[in-house]
Amino acid sequence: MTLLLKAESITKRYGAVVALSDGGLELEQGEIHALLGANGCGKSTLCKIIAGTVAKNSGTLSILGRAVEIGGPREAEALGVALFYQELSLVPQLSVADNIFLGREQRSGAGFLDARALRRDTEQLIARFAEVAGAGFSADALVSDLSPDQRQIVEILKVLARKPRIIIFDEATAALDRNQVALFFAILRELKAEGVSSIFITHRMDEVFEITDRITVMRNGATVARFVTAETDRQAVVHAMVGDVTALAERPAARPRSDKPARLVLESVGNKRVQQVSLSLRPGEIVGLGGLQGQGQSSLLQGLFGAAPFTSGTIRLDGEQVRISRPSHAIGKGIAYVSGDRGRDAAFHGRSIFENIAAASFSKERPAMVWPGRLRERFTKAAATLSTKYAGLSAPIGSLSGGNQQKIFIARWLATQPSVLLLDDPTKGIDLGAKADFFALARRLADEGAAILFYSSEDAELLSLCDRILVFNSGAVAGELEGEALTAYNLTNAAYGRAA
Amino acid sequence: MNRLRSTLTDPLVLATLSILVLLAAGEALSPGFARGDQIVRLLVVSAILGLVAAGQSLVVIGGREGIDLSVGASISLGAVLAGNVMAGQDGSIFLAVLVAGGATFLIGLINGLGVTMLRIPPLVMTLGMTGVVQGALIVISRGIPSGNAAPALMAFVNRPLVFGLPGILILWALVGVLMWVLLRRTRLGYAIYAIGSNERAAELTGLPVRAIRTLLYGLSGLFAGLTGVIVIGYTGNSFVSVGDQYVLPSVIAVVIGGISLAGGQGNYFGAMLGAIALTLLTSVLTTLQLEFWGRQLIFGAVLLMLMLLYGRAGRLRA
Amino acid sequence: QDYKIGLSNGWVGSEWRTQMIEEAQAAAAAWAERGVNIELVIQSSDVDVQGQIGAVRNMINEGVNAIIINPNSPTAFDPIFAQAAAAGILVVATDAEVSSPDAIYVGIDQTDYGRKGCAWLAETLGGQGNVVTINGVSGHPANEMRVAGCRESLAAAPGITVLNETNANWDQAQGQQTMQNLLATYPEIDGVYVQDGMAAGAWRAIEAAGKTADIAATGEVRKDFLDLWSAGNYTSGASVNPPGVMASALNVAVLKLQGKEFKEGIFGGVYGNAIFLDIPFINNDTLADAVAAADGKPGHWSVTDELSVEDAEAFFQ
Amino acid sequence: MTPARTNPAMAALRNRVWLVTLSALIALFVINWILQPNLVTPNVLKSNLTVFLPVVLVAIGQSYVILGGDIDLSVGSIVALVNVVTVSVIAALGGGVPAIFAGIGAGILTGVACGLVNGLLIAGLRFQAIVTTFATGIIFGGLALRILPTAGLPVPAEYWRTYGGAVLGLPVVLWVLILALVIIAIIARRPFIKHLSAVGGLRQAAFQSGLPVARIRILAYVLAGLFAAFASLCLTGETASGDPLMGRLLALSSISAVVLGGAALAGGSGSAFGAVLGALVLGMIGNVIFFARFPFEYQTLIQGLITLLALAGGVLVARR
Ligand SMILES: Nc1ncnc2c1ncn2[C@@H]1O[C@H](COP(=O)(O)OP(=O)(O)OP(=O)(O)O)[C@@H](O)[C@H]1O
Ligand SMILES: Nc1ncnc2c1ncn2[C@@H]1O[C@H](COP(=O)(O)OP(=O)(O)OP(=O)(O)O)[C@@H](O)[C@H]1O
Ligand SMILES: O[C@@H]1[C@@H](O)[C@H](O)OC[C@H]1O
Ligand SMILES: [Mg+2]
Ligand SMILES: [Mg+2]
Repeated sequence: MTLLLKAESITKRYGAVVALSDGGLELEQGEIHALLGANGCGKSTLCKIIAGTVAKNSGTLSILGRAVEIGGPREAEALGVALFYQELSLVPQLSVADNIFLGREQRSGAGFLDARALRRDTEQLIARFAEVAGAGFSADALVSDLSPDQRQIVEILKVLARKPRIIIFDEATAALDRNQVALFFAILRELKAEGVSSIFITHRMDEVFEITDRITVMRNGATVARFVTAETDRQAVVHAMVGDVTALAERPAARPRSDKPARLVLESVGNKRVQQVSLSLRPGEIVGLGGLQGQGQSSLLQGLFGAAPFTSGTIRLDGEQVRISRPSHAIGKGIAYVSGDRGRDAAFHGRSIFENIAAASFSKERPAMVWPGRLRERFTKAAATLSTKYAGLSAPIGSLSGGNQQKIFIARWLATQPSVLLLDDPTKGIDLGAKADFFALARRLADEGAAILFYSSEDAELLSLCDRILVFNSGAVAGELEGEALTAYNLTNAAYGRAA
Repeated sequence: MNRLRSTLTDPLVLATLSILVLLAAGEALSPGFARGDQIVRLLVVSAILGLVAAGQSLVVIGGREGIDLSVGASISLGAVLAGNVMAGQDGSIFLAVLVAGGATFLIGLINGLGVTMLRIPPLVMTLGMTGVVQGALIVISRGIPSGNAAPALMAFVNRPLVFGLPGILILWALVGVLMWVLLRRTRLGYAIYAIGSNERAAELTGLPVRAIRTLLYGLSGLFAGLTGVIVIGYTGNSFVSVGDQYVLPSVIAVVIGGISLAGGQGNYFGAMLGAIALTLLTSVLTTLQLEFWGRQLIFGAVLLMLMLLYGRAGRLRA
Repeated sequence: QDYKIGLSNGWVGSEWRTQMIEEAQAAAAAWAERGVNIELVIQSSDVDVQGQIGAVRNMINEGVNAIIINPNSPTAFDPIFAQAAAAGILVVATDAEVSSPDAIYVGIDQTDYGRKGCAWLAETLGGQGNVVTINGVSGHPANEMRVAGCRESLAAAPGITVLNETNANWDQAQGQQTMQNLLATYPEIDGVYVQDGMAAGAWRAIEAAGKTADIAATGEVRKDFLDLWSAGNYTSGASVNPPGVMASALNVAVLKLQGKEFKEGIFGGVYGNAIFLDIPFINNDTLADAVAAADGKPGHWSVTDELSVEDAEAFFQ
Repeated sequence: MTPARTNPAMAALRNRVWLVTLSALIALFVINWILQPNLVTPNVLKSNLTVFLPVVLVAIGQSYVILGGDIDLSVGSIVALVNVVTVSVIAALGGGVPAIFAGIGAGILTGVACGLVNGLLIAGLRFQAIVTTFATGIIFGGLALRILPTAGLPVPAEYWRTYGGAVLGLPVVLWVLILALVIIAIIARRPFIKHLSAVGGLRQAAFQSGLPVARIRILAYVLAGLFAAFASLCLTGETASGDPLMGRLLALSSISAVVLGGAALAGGSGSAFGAVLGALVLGMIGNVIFFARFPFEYQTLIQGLITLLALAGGVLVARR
């Protein structure tokens, strides 16, 4: 095997924050290499340094044994490096085709844009994803009109279109569903066969063992372990990542169905994307929303929260019919909503962690005046529940890694002590340790009487946390699993059951 | 070292430093420039700019490219209305404030509705509103006397009230405190930063984003109208374009005070210092014996230098 | 004979301009008594030079008999006035002279306006002392002419030192701020030349500094200021640029349209196409009359003066 | 299957907001025609085009800057500076035909240089665009006053006669418009326009995609300077003289024109062609007000109202 890329002793500081203290990575020709580690350990930073978008402070990079200085994304591209950005690098106002070929447009002889070639090449590229990409995915569609998974697909295609020899996929599967992931893996294998090397970052351990050849693990800004995938196991890898094992809680013993009166009852609610959904949720219950991605699960949660209000049906809370046409109504009634799309739905960029936590509590409690000193302790506690890694409440939210930010946004809602918790794929980008904490916390909240609706794009999460699961298809409930029936097999079956 | 660097690049510190440098320059160029009574007079002029900048700050912090270019027209409207209502009578000052503030608050609300409900970009909405208000002013000021400031109002602006300071300075300090309380000690203040920083996230935490933003434009109009009342107290009478000269300076004061035009950042103290720095600069330039074009060149260059110090966007390559 | 006359005003920033148009409208209406019906086509809005050229073009396309214009530039209208003249349209500029040989100017001599103000100042100071000036918009022709006239008068008094020349853009508040800064910088100011409405601002600053008794400064002629002037016992003097200049220009234009010929040798000015109107001057001696004349008028009303039809006839053969 | 996300007709419209501007323009034209029956005669049309052309040209340049997510408040001062440079160079070289060409060349270089200064400050030194171009506008205006303290310096008759005349049977002003349209058509078909949209749409993404972000933004400012220079040369042809205070309203009217033409002020969407239509709409509004013979004291108000309504209407359609 040839050593294609080598990163050694890479360091990177952001002011006082040390993002990387000793980043290292060795990538062989034609392999798929997993880069793993807890939130904030420096994976994205290392990748961006390799792709030229972040400047390192020290350390060396070499390609095929020759030391290289990568001064920007263009230089990286010239060296054959392409990065799938965790936060994506797409321009919302441009079409799918324009985005895929941005900066490397096909030109006619006179240097004009060759629109026909652009369309042809794009259609060739997107054809592979036609089956799994869902409605509205075409060469001319504007990226701003696409769903998160479709955007990830565009980012994948954009990377592929650059025909690189080194591709870094930074959480490329985070928003993809099973089918989409399968197709993506097929492509990874083809690339491998062509001799292209891939670095693959994910927080899903199954994916690591399914597709990668070798594994590099980082912890606290340093590379701490390397494995050959076939010669190791989950336990060992997780151990390297977190120091001591805090594995995902195993599926708990089925709990007796609570006989308390329902906290939340939906009767045939619907809007543009949800049809006639009815369900009932008791205090202490965690109900999962399953099925393929984009079947209306998020829309149901957003409808219930008043962000995309229902246009039909009724909502009852503790027996009383309520009207929820905007989030403030929901918050006032003790409902909380945690979104997985933190950059868009949650982060107050540039503001302090304090303010980021405070927002929901203020809406709930409606104080006229604010005395930050008196709230500090309470918010510190809220942030601590998920062992968030942060410098202090007055540090800006942007100084945290993606995963740690997400913990803050969960803390934001915990601070309101909600009685109904709506979780919309809340663990996106959260590391294993935090995920375990989070699940334990969700359980505890349920045990204390909260009612929880939980949507996750990962079946394993649903299976390990939920008392029962409603399986969605095309905006409607296609089935319900409970008790003994809660198995991965049944869940997959139900999801595909009535799908076209 | 890092702390030192971040202190030195703090907009508030920079604005304060620029003020000291300008004062020193003024004193060096013409001894007596930095005399107490002269500083008080400069502060009076700064206060007028500072009051408009209060509204401008709110609108800019509130985000979504927030900017209010109609403040000039609203100042003129406030001045003309106040002048007409007061007609030189002390007894009518309160009513004048009410009428001027009420009318401009309404205009601001209309701006806000255009920005929030019709989603017109603020720059365009408030620019368009400027034309409408100016037009309306020409219509209403015709035939009606432009009116005079009441003597008590003029004394409030121009004459010492307490500790040798004119009432307007006390008022300005009060506005500074109120703005701080609003932004840092009320839920509304936190909400303003939140909507300025991420509107969708603000909605999802239950904030009435449109109502708040509309209110911000209303407040900007209100501040402009009140500034109009002060302006007529400063100049004695008013004319239809009296507010024009404050429009871009109010934006600049806000920017050199460290309030990012991207929204969700900064505070009113910065804008106050910005207003003082800008007024000082203008006045230092007046005392230079230079041709007009020379003053313009220096003015532009100093603005650019202030931008160089800290009004810069971050590097794309971190 | 009936006429269609275009009035173009390219700046609406002050009541002076409103009064200018209202007086022109009144003058046009008054012609009805003489059996002449005048239809006015008025453009009055904030425009830049090409915007005002656009208005003139529209007037030409509309087929007016004459165009009376308060121009935004002295030179920029040369080509368009040539086209108007070619179409048989009479063009009369007012308030600011124009270089076009195809137009005439009826208004005051802005150079003389400045000359008179500064001559008064020099004389009042007894030819001795320190002077500062506060001028209007730099680069604006009327301003440049006034500045030139003022400099001429001051140069004639060798005992006078000009400490600083500044601009406050014909804006009263800026005039006040500028005066403040000047007072702070130069404790030894004896006299101030300040144009137009800015004078009210400057005087306010002088008053705030408690120097009304020590400083002589030019003034302005709106009623508001006349009242202050007499109440405060200022030492002041003001050249008057009457808003009636456009009405005067209109009267001249109608007579010309009626086929009368101008007398020989009445044209002067920078471009040799100007008929100058008298510049009334108000000083402490004549102030009482001016205050009386302004009695009952609104505060923004400016002392005015306009050429009657009879006076205008004096320019014709 | 699930329904398509947006109605295709509306989606098409969203990408061609200028269609709406065009409809508004046609409507205004018809109203103007009713009020002014001789509108559709060659002379009157040419006369109107002559008036609108400077705003059209400045708006084209402004549209590139805005597409890139920036703004240029200095274009009016650039117009003034180019004008005084052009007339001064012509006068200094004696006013012959070679002097005229030298003057035009100097003017264009001046415009480009001003654009370059803006671009270097804003994209190179990463200054805030609004305040920076406000400051450079003051500087350019100051320089114009330095070069020509007050209006004057007539240009030779060859210059303005040619500008006001015809070539190959068509008015020169029409040729200028055609040339401008050809230039924007060429630019619209270059990769540059996509890159500029990306830079204006999401700067970080454009950078991560390997685009030379600073160079692209600088080029947009240079284009703005260049088109401001073209506008200034036209104005010089129209006014036949120098005026250091020329163009003071052009910055704001060009921005209005760009927005009327369907561009997002935040950047990333819009077109130069839309800006052309937007500028024509602004001009036609002025005409309609003139010919509708409103009382003079209402003219500013009505102009303000119609402009605001047009801006609001354009934005509304663009957003749906
Ligand atoms: N622009 C920045 N400014 C300041 N600190 C930063 C910045 N970007 C990253 N960091 C810090 O650098 C560290 C590494 O972040 P990075 O994004 O590389 O983590 P990661 O391993 O990709 O985490 P995740 O799994 O959550 O995506 C974190 O502590 C983060 O807070
Ligand atoms: N704006 C829209 N208008 C109409 N239909 C839509 C729209 N957005 C999505 N859909 C379709 O409605 C169905 C429900 O999708 P929806 O987005 O509500 O699911 P979701 O769980 O929220 O998925 P996501 O993960 O994309 O947020 C999908 O088939 C989707 O293609
Ligand atoms: O006298 C001034 C006049 O010349 C100008 O044109 O308009 C405003 C007046 O103050
Ligand atoms: Mg990451
Ligand atoms: Mg979803």
